[in-house]
Amino acid sequence: MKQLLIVLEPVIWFMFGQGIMIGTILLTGWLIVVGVGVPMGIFPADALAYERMHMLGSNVIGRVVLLGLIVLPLWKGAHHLRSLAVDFGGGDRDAIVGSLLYLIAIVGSLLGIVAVIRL
Amino acid sequence: MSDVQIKKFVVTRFDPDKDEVPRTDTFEVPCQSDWMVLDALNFIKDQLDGSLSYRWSCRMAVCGSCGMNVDGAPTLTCKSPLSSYGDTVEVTPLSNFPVIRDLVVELDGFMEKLKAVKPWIIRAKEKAVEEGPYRQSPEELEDFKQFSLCINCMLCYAACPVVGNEPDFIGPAAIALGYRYNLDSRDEGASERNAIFRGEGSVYSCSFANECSEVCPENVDPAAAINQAKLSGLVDWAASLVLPRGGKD
Amino acid sequence: MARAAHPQAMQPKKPGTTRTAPPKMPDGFPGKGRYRTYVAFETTGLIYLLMGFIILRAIWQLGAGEAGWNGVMDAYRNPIMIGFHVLALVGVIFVGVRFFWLFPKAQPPRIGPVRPPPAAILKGMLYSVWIGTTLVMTWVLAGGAF
Amino acid sequence: MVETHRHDVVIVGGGAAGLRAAIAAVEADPNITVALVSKVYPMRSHTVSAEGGAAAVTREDDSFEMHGYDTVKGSDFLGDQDVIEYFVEQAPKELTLLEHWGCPWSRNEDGSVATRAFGGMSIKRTWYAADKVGFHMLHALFQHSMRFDRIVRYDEQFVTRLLIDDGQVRGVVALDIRQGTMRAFLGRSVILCTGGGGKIFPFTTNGNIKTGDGMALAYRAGVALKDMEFVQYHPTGLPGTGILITEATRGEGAYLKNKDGERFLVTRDYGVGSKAELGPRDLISRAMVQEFEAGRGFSGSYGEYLHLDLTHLGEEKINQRLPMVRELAKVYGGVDPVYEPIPVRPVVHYMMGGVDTDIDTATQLPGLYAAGETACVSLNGANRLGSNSLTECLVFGARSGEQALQFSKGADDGNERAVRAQAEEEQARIDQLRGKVKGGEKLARLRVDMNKTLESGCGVYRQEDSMQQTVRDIAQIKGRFADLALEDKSKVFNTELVSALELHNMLEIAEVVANSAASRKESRGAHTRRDAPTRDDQNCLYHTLCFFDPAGPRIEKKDVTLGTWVPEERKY
Ligand SMILES: Cc1cc2nc3c(=O)[nH]c(=O)nc-3n(C[C@H](O)[C@H](O)[C@H](O)COP(=O)(O)OP(=O)(O)OC[C@H]3O[C@@H](n4cnc5c(N)ncnc54)[C@H](O)[C@@H]3O)c2cc1C
Ligand code: SF4
Ligand code: F3S
Ligand code: FES
Repeated sequence: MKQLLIVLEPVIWFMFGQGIMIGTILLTGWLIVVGVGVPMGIFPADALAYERMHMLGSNVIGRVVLLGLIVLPLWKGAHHLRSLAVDFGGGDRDAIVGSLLYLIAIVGSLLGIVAVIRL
Repeated sequence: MSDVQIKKFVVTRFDPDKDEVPRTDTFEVPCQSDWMVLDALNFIKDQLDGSLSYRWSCRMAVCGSCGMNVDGAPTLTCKSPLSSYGDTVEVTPLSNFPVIRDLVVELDGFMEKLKAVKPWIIRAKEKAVEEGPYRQSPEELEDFKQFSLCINCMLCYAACPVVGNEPDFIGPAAIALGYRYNLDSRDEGASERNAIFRGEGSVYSCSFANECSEVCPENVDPAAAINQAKLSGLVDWAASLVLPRGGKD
Repeated sequence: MARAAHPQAMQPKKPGTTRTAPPKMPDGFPGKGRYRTYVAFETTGLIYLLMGFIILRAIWQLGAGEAGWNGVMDAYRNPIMIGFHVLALVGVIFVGVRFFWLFPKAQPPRIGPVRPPPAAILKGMLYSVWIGTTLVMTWVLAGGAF
Repeated sequence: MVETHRHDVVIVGGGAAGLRAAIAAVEADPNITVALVSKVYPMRSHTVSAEGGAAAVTREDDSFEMHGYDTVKGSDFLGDQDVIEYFVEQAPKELTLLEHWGCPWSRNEDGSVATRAFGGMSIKRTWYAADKVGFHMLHALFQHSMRFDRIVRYDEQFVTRLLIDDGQVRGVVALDIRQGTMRAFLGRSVILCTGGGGKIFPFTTNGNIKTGDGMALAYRAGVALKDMEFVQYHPTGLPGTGILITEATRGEGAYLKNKDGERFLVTRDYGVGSKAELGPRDLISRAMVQEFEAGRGFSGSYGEYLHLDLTHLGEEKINQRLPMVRELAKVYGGVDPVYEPIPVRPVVHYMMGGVDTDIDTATQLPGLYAAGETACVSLNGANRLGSNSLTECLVFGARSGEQALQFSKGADDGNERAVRAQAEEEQARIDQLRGKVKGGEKLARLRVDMNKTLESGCGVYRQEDSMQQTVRDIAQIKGRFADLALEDKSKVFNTELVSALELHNMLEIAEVVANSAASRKESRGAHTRRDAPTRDDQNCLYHTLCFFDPAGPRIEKKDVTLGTWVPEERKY
């Protein structure tokens, strides 16, 4: 397990890096509108009406953006939580904690792929 | 002479033959206004308690031996003016290191880590002396110069949270020094070292806390080196998947 | 008092010949000074992980049909959910600011023959992309186009 | 029980000389191992503090003949000319090797190694890596040495005695500072690379570890110390700390000025001629003292000083070529040299003398070699030229490694039982000294007294009565050493014990310095007597040898090797 993690480390770090960079860039707009703006009534609710969202999301660009919005934060999250666990004395449990967190990210990413394909 | 001010020094003491755990001693020191923290320790050793143990030599911030925690922060004591501290100064051994005695910490762990990154020029074929020096442009020198300025003072190790929790972590200074050779135009060992950097406890263990660079007295910026090495490690790894490994052995 | 570090931290492979006092974590870790910022930075990992799943659920429901999506929208109007999203927004901006501050120095002086632009320009580019993308996304999502 | 370690060659000291010797030995024979025994981790060695540069003939318009002549003249004709010829020929090769090993030498635009001007050198031939030359050289050497598993490092081991049996050196015994016990390092040859001993003086550029240990070790073992009266004062140290402001500042064009803002080296005749600030160190230091005496110095809380003015060099050049000087001046001198002149005064810097060796670095004791500042191979004579000594560490460090290895191949292991017994004896001696409460003398007190008397007797200017006074003082302080009281009884990392052993060594060489100085009845190089102001080639063209004798130091003379260059008046 530990060995596998070590071998995959560069890829994991790459995903993490993209999560922190592209993930952050994408999340900001999403949160402003979908997370805060529309629910609080700052933007009109029909902007996010089903028809319109489906139209926006189901083209190629839309699918890619949405996939990024799902997958990238997962990796940034999983990796940072792993670091956090190490920083709080989890150096010895790192292989298990890390594997679990990445497993979560992998499952989430696979589901994310299915989700955007289903659109 | 310059003005004298009495300051209180609370110093960690530990003698493995006598003490179960570290304790503290307090000394009152008449400090001159232009003194560094190290001068006060030397005063204690010469005048108040000859049994206080710590390392020092050059007193000009270049030998790297006098690192300690002063008021909790990793500090080069010969370069830190007392005027920037209050009336009570707390001196403890560097964090993240086992303590041998008083303010003296274990360095052999670092020496092993340093050796592990192969901090020397690696070449397929060494150049003969008769052929004279390599050519290296000032720009090529600039590429790695900063990372070669490390005095091995260990402040970065004392500041990094990962060092304290992951014993295998090679750590800031050693990685910066290994990476310095990767950037050196005379070196051909980058892929060999990158393989080490991708290994256990290496660059990807760093979580970019950046504390190493914050405390570094020589502005080496080891955090930069480590995080650059992550990217080159990745590029190198990807390349090795595409192209079969050649030229290394 | 500083907390204990891993007992093997900075210990050589073969332990030294005399008994040592165990290593301690850096003073002020995790709650003080710059460490607090750093720990907060890592803790945003939780926000990101949750956001990943929250958005996954939303898109899943979007694919499930109108009822599903409207359910999502209703849930988002819950004050707890709004609170979390506000927190997430703050967290995301914090991550961006800290990371873009650190990003330039993580670029090797050269990648092959290519040299990345100087730190200031790089930073400018990052912020432009960030702000630009956010504006475009906001505009598109909030109904500005199509 | 004393732990023993056996290797082919034992090297004491991990500075430039020791590391170079170790690398030379293991490169010469793939089957041998070397013990590198040092009282500090090698990268802490004081080589690390050297700022200015290392000399070697590099440019088209330079020649071995010119470098040789500069060195001979700088030495006030006391350097051995065969040694000097060998040195200048080897120098370029050694610096090139270091370049191949990764030393980040500063460069010209075309990618070749850059050179700068230095005091007493007639042409730009000093290689540099900004103004952290010693630091970069030491770390390059140290890191390069790590690739050889056969260089076995023993860090923080304080060598206290040479092990000698049957007229031959058999190894050394050292205090393991961490454990507080003794270890014997046995080898068929031993190289001393322990650096200088500037700490015998109060005001010095030298670090805390420069206590002349190797000189004392050899001296007590019956090997002569040579030319110990020649102690170099560097013109530009920061008042108070003694931290060095490198001569490279003047190499880059800085001026020395007195209180009246006058470049006295130009306006007055101090024998440096058109070289002005780039004259040799002995002449400039004396000129500065004369300025003080004429009342043209500034006075400050640490005594008199003069100004080293870099302001006309401009910020860019200072940042690029002299970044460390700027940092040192700011942190330790409280001035930013870009805008203000740096206060400086002459400061004890380097010991020309040392363990007497021949051109092969061999001492009189079979199997014992010495190199670096601790040795006196007679390259530097009565005055060392700046930037020759780092190169010396490489050239003669390498030579000592090869020679010691040769010797070791032809020698036998000797009687291990006998040397073990000596090591046990040494253990008993150290155990007695540790935490010794009898007596009332304080370590720091003795050190201060020693420092004071040396400065008054063996400073820039000397004369008979004060030198004799110093000789008597040192003898008396040596007596008081027996009454030393120590507080620290612990075994583990007892730095007080180490300091006591260092003081013991310093007193030994201080006595040699004072006695050697008193015995030379002329002025030459760094040895300047008010009561004998001229050089006397008729009677005094000799090396001073000082031998250990229970009755007190014994002085003998040794011929200087002359050659191409005939002694002439030293005028610039
Ligand atoms: C501030 C300064 C600036 C200088 N600048 C220049 C310059 O620009 N150019 C130039 O050419 N020269 C310069 N010099 C001189 C030059 O740096 C030294 O002469 C040279 O570095 C000496 O090297 P070394 O290897 O002989 O000794 P060091 O580097 O002093 O090393 C001595 C070694 O011996 C070990 N040791 C000592 N005693 C013991 C013991 N009892 N047991 C075990 N180990 C022991 C120490 O641990 C250390 O490793 C400068 C010197 C100083 C002080
Ligand atoms: S990187 Fe900086 S802090 Fe770390 S050991 Fe080197 S000089 Fe010290
Ligand atoms: S503090 Fe530690 S986590 Fe990385 S950036 Fe520096 S090594
Ligand atoms: S004493 Fe050398 S770095 Fe402080």
